[in-house]
Amino acid sequence: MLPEISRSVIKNSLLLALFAAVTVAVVAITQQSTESRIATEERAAQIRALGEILPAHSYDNALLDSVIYLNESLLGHRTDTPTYIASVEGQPAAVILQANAADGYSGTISLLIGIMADGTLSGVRVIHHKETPGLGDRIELAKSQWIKSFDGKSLNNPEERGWAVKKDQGDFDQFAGATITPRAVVTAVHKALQYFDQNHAQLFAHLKTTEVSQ
Amino acid sequence: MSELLLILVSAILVNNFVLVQFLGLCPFMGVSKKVETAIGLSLATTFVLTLASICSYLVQQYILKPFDLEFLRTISFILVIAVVVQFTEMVVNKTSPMLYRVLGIFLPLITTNCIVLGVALLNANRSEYTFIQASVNGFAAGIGFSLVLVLFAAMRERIAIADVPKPFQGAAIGMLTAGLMSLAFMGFSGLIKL
Amino acid sequence: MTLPRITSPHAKGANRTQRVMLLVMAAAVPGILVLSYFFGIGPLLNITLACSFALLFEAAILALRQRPVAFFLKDGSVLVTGLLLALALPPYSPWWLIAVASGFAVVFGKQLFGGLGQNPFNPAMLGYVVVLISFPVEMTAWPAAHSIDVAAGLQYVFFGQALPDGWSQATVLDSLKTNSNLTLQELWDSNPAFGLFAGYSSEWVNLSFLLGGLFLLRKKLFSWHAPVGMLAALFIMSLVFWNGSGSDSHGSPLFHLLSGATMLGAFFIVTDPVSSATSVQGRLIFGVGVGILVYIIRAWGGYPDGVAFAILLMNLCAPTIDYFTRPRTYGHQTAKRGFKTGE
Amino acid sequence: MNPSFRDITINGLWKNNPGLVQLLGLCPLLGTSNSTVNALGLGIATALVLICSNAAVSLIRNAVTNAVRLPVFVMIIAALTTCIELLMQAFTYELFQILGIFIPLITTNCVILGRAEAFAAKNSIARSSYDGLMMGLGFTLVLVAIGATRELLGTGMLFTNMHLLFGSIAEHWQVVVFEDYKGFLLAILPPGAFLVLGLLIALKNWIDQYYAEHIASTAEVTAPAVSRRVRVTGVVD
Amino acid sequence: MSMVFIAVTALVLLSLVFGAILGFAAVRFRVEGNPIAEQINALLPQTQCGQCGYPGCKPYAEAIASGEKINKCPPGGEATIQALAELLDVEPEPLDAVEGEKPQMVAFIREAECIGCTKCIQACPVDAILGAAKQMHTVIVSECTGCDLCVEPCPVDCIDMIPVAGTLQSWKWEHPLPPGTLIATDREALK
Amino acid sequence: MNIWPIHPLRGGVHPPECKTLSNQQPIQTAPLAKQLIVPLLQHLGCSTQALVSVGDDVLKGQLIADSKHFISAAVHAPSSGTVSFIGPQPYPHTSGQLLDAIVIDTDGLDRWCPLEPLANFKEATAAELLEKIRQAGISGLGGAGFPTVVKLSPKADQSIKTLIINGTECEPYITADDVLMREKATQLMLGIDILVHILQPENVLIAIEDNKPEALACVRSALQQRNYYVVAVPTIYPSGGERQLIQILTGKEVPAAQLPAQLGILCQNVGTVVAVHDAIIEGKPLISRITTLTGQALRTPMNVECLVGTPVLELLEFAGLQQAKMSRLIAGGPMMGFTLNALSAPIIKTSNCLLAATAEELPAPPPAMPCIRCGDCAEVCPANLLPQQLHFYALGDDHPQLQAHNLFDCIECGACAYVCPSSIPLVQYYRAAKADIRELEQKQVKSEHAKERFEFRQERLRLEEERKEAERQARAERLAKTKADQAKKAAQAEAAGQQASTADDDVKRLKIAASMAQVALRKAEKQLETHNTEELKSQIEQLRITAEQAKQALAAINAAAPTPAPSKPVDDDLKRLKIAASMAQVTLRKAEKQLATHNTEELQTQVEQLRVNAEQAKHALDAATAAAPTAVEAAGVTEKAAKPELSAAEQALKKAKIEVAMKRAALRKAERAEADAESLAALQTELTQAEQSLAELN
Ligand SMILES: Cc1cc2nc3c(=O)[nH]c(=O)nc-3n(C[C@H](O)[C@H](O)[C@H](O)COP(=O)(O)O)c2cc1C
Ligand SMILES: Cc1cc2nc3c(=O)[nH]c(=O)nc-3n(C[C@H](O)[C@H](O)[C@H](O)COP(=O)(O)O)c2cc1C
Ligand SMILES: Cc1cc2nc3c(=O)[nH]c(=O)nc-3n(C[C@H](O)[C@H](O)[C@H](O)COP(=O)(O)O)c2cc1C
Ligand SMILES: Cc1cc2nc3c(=O)[nH]c(=O)nc-3n(C[C@H](O)[C@H](O)[C@H](O)CO)c2cc1C
Ligand code: SF4
Ligand code: SF4
Ligand code: SF4
Ligand code: SF4
Ligand code: FES
Repeated sequence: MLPEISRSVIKNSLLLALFAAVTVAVVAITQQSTESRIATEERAAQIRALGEILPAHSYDNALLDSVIYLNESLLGHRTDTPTYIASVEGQPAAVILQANAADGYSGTISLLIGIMADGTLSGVRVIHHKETPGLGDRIELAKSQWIKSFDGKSLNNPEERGWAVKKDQGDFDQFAGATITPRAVVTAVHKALQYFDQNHAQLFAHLKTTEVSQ
Repeated sequence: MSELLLILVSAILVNNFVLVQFLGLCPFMGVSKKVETAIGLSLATTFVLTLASICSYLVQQYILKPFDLEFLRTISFILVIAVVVQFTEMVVNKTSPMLYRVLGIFLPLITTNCIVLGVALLNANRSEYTFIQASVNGFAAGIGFSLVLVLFAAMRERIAIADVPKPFQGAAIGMLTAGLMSLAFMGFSGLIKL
Repeated sequence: MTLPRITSPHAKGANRTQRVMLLVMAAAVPGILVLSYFFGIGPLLNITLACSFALLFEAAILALRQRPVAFFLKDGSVLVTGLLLALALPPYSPWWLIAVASGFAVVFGKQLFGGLGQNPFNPAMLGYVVVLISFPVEMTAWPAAHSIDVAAGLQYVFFGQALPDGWSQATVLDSLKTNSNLTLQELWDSNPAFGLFAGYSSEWVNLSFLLGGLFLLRKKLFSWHAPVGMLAALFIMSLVFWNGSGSDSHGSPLFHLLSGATMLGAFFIVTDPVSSATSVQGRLIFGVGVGILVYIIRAWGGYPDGVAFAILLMNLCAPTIDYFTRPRTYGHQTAKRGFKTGE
Repeated sequence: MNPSFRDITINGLWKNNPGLVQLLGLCPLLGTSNSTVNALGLGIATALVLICSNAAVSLIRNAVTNAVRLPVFVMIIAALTTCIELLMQAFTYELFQILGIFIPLITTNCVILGRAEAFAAKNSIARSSYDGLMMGLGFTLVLVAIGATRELLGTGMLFTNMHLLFGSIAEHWQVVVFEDYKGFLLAILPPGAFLVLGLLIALKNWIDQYYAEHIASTAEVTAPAVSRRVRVTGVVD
Repeated sequence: MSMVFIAVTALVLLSLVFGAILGFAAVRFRVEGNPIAEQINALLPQTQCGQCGYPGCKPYAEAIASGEKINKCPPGGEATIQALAELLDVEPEPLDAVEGEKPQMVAFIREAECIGCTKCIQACPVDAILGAAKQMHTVIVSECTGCDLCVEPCPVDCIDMIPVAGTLQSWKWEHPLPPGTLIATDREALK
Repeated sequence: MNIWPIHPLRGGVHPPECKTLSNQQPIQTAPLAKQLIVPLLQHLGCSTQALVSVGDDVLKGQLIADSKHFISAAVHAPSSGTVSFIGPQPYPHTSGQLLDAIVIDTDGLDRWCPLEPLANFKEATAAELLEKIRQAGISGLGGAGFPTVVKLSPKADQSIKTLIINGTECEPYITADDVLMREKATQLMLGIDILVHILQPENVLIAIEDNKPEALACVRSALQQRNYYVVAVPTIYPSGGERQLIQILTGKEVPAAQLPAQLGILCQNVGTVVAVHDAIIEGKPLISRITTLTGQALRTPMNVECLVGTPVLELLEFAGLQQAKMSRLIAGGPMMGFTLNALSAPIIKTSNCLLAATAEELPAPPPAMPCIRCGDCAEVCPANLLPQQLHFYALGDDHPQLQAHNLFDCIECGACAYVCPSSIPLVQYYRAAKADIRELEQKQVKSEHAKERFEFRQERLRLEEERKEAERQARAERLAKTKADQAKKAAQAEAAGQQASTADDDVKRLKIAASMAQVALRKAEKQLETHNTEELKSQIEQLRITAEQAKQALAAINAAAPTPAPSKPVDDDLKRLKIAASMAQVTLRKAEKQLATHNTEELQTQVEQLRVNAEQAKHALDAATAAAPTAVEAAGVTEKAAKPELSAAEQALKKAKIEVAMKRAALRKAERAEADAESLAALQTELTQAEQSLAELN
């Protein structure tokens, strides 16, 4: 009995190992040969995403490398969250913040907010949400143009009072049948602007340090 | 503790792996004609799921991550799963021929039950999961799978003796029923706000 | 002479399925009247449209299935389905919405499973849920009580013209769900529509359905187990999780009993014999399950009211419940329970 | 014993279609069929893996022992899947992002292992690859049919975002079928996937049934089959 | 290249371990025989008539266990197919037989014509025929399975297969029509 | 008067009673029918055999059919006359099938056979009384018609503590027991006294529904000093069902698949008790009963005392049948009765009612609608079943589920179908499903049996083949030997003799081998008991197999040896001719058949030839028969005489064979189940014994 076991053990393990070696080698080689292209694709995709809210011509630095990590309760952060700093010829040009609105209808709404150095919004996009399809999901650009209504707005345009949905006597439209979601988004963007207003010096200070280090 | 509870509720009800995340559907449709067999498969799957979650977590943490081999995730996880399943199969075959008769053809299918690999991969994607959390997630996925499978099987037994129109008999009405189950499970959406 | 061969019993009681269905519809009359008092002809419009569409779909499918059409239409069950669906939809629902809802109810909810008596899910609730998740905009447009402009309503129903401002209003359950900063007192003060405990119109509508339900109970159309189970469970859940009247309140027990579709659900829908559990004990469990799920969905879930989902979810459990609630047969020490069929 | 190529074709595309008849590979079938482009992307990826894995399994079919058969097969499949995954990542990055976990899950697509066990392990390479092709095609067709139906019902449009797969030439392939469509959300939500597949299966059954009846009524009465009686009890002298 | 090397080494080690485990299990937990065939055999009617194309029920059972269709046993009929489908968890199929399902039969030897050749005795798989050479033979009715294997070998064609007669005790109520299926008179009555 | 506490019945319904139709007038006597049809089976149990033959004259009360079987009831002539026919006759059964009966043409004289009344039954022993009840052919008059003596015979481990006299008569329409209690209360009391004397119960309960005040009053007044309880039970159907009545009266439930005797309870119908009285006190067998004739298709509904065997039509006409109005004829009540479609069927011992209903009274059932699971049926089911589930599973032929839902506890009372709003013929579903399940079970048993026989045969054939092979070799050797010996021994007769003895030797040798193997096996087994090792086990296995083989070889050789047939003075020539003739006939027929398909010249001539051959053979045969008619006759007679003997021997042989096979199977099973050595040994010895007896028979 025993010799049979050991024969079986040896035979099977060798067989399995042989196939493992071959298959893994194939995969590893494929990985090696696609690695660099994947990396470029990944970056390109990220740049495309950022480019939607911050046109590529409005900065000249390597945006993806110019990143700092924030953990700000005002922005609804719970972990270190990347913030991209854009510059033109070393001068502050814009920041791209990520903000989380925890008071969506059915969960947190994550936003990417682009703010020019002068405090105007270059664009806002939703990157993740769980709102009701057909109601709250019109904050997506794919479903409605509503999210573009932030373009060009700033902390004082409209007034403090206007940073709310129309139902709350603000300037921003709500959707038919859904107020919670736009209310949450508007508030989150407003808070982001406030944060930028208070902290832009620190944000761009980072630019200086990287410059210096370079 | 509450973290684990959330994982449980999420995996079983809100984001049920079968009805909402579309994992493990083949056995869900294939082994739900009789409750007794469904229970057998549930037990086996839950067992394999938990074990596979644990093993793949270990592989991920102690082999793939340290050596930067994360592209080998799929291949190594599936290897782990296949071995766990095959081993279970042999043991069941020897120790309980009755159970083997019930599960025989489906034990190998657990290997290709997406839910097992799916949970392992999702666990790996959630890099913040601890060992306990990963195992609980695997276990909860198994419970969620078992729950809907058993409910579905009992329901299909009832439908089997109903006067269903001819073209719909069998798989088609099963699929529609699963759709309506999934519809009912949408009632749980929003229960967990993360 | 040839005499027929017929099995015993040769005598036959007087009860008939048609009568059962007619009684259910009759019992809904007080509720319909109260709804019409608040929302004008909206509910009636809903009922007419839903019943017609339901009849139409039923007849079409029966004909396709080559079943006797008139025979089955006469049983009246499809009218009950249409009626209950209509009562669940917001008054003045667009005609196409009603068509989709009743189509789903009758075709997917009932006929594809073999027709009367064989559907595992409650058809009316199925139709309701399908349109609820497909057309949330229309489904959240509940008109405000008494402020009905009938002409505008008709235009909206049939021609899809936009609703005038102030026409629709969040229901009380909605408001409670979306409320984030007012205490209950403030919430109630802020709006006359909130009524005494559960919404001005809601309270009366629920009480009128309760009345109809008690009538059915008296007529022995169903046993008390399912409705009482559901109401008791809802009451207990809302009492246990009653977290005061702050801005994060889940609402008082009385609020839950008299708002939303509670009474309609408890007496007209949970009692649907077809899709519920079989034994008396099973029906009690079924009702309790619905009550608990209604509260969970109302308090913590994404939907303001959970009656429809709770019922579908318990429909899902009904066959399993049946396995565990077989009664003890005469002459047996214990009941045979559980999934095992063999000895 | 060897099935003809014609049989393989008919089996893969219709008679034994993995999606409609074998009911295998349901997870991607339902999970990624909410739009045509997703469906097509995953379908192609799956078909590729299927062809290669069938060929590979057929190649090594005589070299493995029973004990490690399953692990070896899945390892081959997993390796192929990973290669496809890496390639997709390199060339159709965004689609890869959308399809997410379903790409690595091709590994556990029951169709693939099912074909490996049921066909490739018993047949020649040519037949196995062809079977892979046909099964893959059948699977992709069903996937695309569901995807298109759901997209159409859910949004009133077809072929949205095809550029994710075909690059910029496909930017304008989008077709708006219903103007001013409300959008039947159920179709693109999870329940819709089950319902559409259920209806598709019923449709296939109905067609089969119709043809069976049709053929039965036209076909001539065939000669009665010869009894295949066998002598049961041995010794008769 | 080192990456490839590491990858291969890691997985090879892993598979060596797993292969060893499986190899061990393959021997340690080996099972002999095929229990499923026994269970299938228990469901077959044991008529041993060979109409399934196999020499007896047991061989057919073994064939089913290794993938043969379950619808080839005419004596078993729909009931057996149903039971097999249940056991194997497959869809039941309609009976595949030339004549379809037959009523229960029993062999009857017209004794006056029997020449006592014993050919039928040799053919009967269950020893249901009594008799010795050159003497009249009779069928033990309670043992006869109705397989009709004895009919063909009889040189003087003196064996008839007759349907088993129904008795008052074996009479049964037919199943009622399923609800909702109307018979002609019902349609009349409804008008 | 004592009050007996009662308990509620679970479920039940209360259909319109319609009893006043027939209970308004006293019991009438039905006119004597010209022909009485007396079925041989009127009870539950084994059929009887006729003791008279056609043409016999019988007297009223004369025993005309009986059975040796315990569970059976004798049949007596209901009136005097002549037996005119014995064979299939109409029978009161739904199927309308015929059943063997004795037809008596009455002579109108009603002459009794001598009776043996026993006025003072108290002096008789229980056994004597039971014997008299048995001879009187009494079977239950209240329901299933179970032979009363069986119910009354005490079982070793049970004693009857409570005797229930069932006078509930819960079915609508029926009033037979009602009027019986009113008019024969004294006889009823005496009958009860007899039962009490036999059974010595602690309590006697006479249960009567409270809708029969007159019957209650009569019974109460007939009670006198007796300490029996007369219990008025609430009117609800089916309170009269044995199990339900027991629940009402005692609060206990009869365990499923067991008899009330398990609880020390015995239940008898009032009519049965009166029949007992008549049998003991007056010596009269059970030849008549009280039957209710009712329904609106009768002009004068009534109760009649009628003779068993009276055709239904005559009774109905006595009650003024309006055939045109009758839409349904029911034997029994509207809840449990069954429809009759032949008016020529006779009244039997269990016929308590004939209900000739009009279409208005009992309208045709409306077409069934689907079940809506309303649960009304479950509410009224006295057995606490789930009728709707049973119905669904019956629809789907799901036998395991039906059994899990206790289908066989359904008493077919029909309460569920009565209340069902969808008018589903629930009871028919249950009956059909029950019959299916029983049939399948029987099939299963049969196939199990067939399998054993088949396997046994296969084994036998295999051994035979082996033996033949061995013999062939031996013969070859022997041939060589004889050739060598030929020089020395010349006589051929000697060689033949030797051969004969070798056959005998063969058997002997095998016998020895078998017993040797057996001994070795037993030894080894004993050893195994003390030293249980792997090695020994396998050794024993080996031994067992050899023993088995030896035994089987022996059995086979024995079976193969021709059974000694009684030598017959058959004209050999004749027989041969007969065979030749039939062979020729057969070849001819076959050739003709062939001709029909392939019509060629050649074949035709061939057939012609064959035909001539056959003709010739036939002629020869004819001639031979003509020449020796007496021989043939003699042969025929002897054959006839020989046959039963032969078959008896064969039967015994067959039995023995089966026994051996069964024992072998049991042993194999036990071995497989790894039973302990002891029981294995026991089985083994049993097997050997069986085999020995088989060998002896051979
Ligand atoms: C099924 C359902 C889903 C909903 N989903 C959302 C949502 O995604 N976003 C949202 O703001 N409100 C959602 N609501 C909330 C209601 O539409 C709510 O009435 C509205 O947000 C606030 O009411 P108002 O617009 O009348 O102020 C949902 C309600 C229902 C019934
Ligand atoms: C199949 C069967 C077997 C029975 N065997 C016995 C028995 O052995 N001893 C006995 O005292 N009664 C026996 N009975 C009689 C029952 O106890 C009962 O009294 C009888 O069935 C009459 O019941 P009913 O008319 O309700 O149907 C038997 C009845 C049936 C149906
Ligand atoms: C549903 C049902 C109703 C019955 N009703 C009566 C009844 O009313 N009176 C009666 O004597 N027996 C009735 N029986 C028969 C009894 O169960 C029982 O068999 C009988 O009383 C036994 O007595 P026997 O052996 O003397 O006939 C009924 C049986 C059933 C199943
Ligand atoms: C008490 C009672 C309640 C019912 N409730 C419903 C219901 O909620 N929804 C519905 O579609 N049909 C209802 N019906 C009607 C009927 O049962 C239903 O159409 C079947 O589910 C269709 O098979 C009800 C019937 C009764 C008797
Ligand atoms: S056809 Fe059926 S009964 Fe006949 S040998 Fe085959 S399996 Fe046995
Ligand atoms: S007697 Fe004839 S029909 Fe009956 S079992 Fe034997 S061979 Fe078969
Ligand atoms: S009474 Fe009839 S309809 Fe009601 S549950 Fe019973 S069987 Fe079904
Ligand atoms: S017939 Fe059977 S199921 Fe129906 S009520 Fe009577 S006992 Fe219950
Ligand atoms: S594809 Fe089969 S289980 Fe997922």
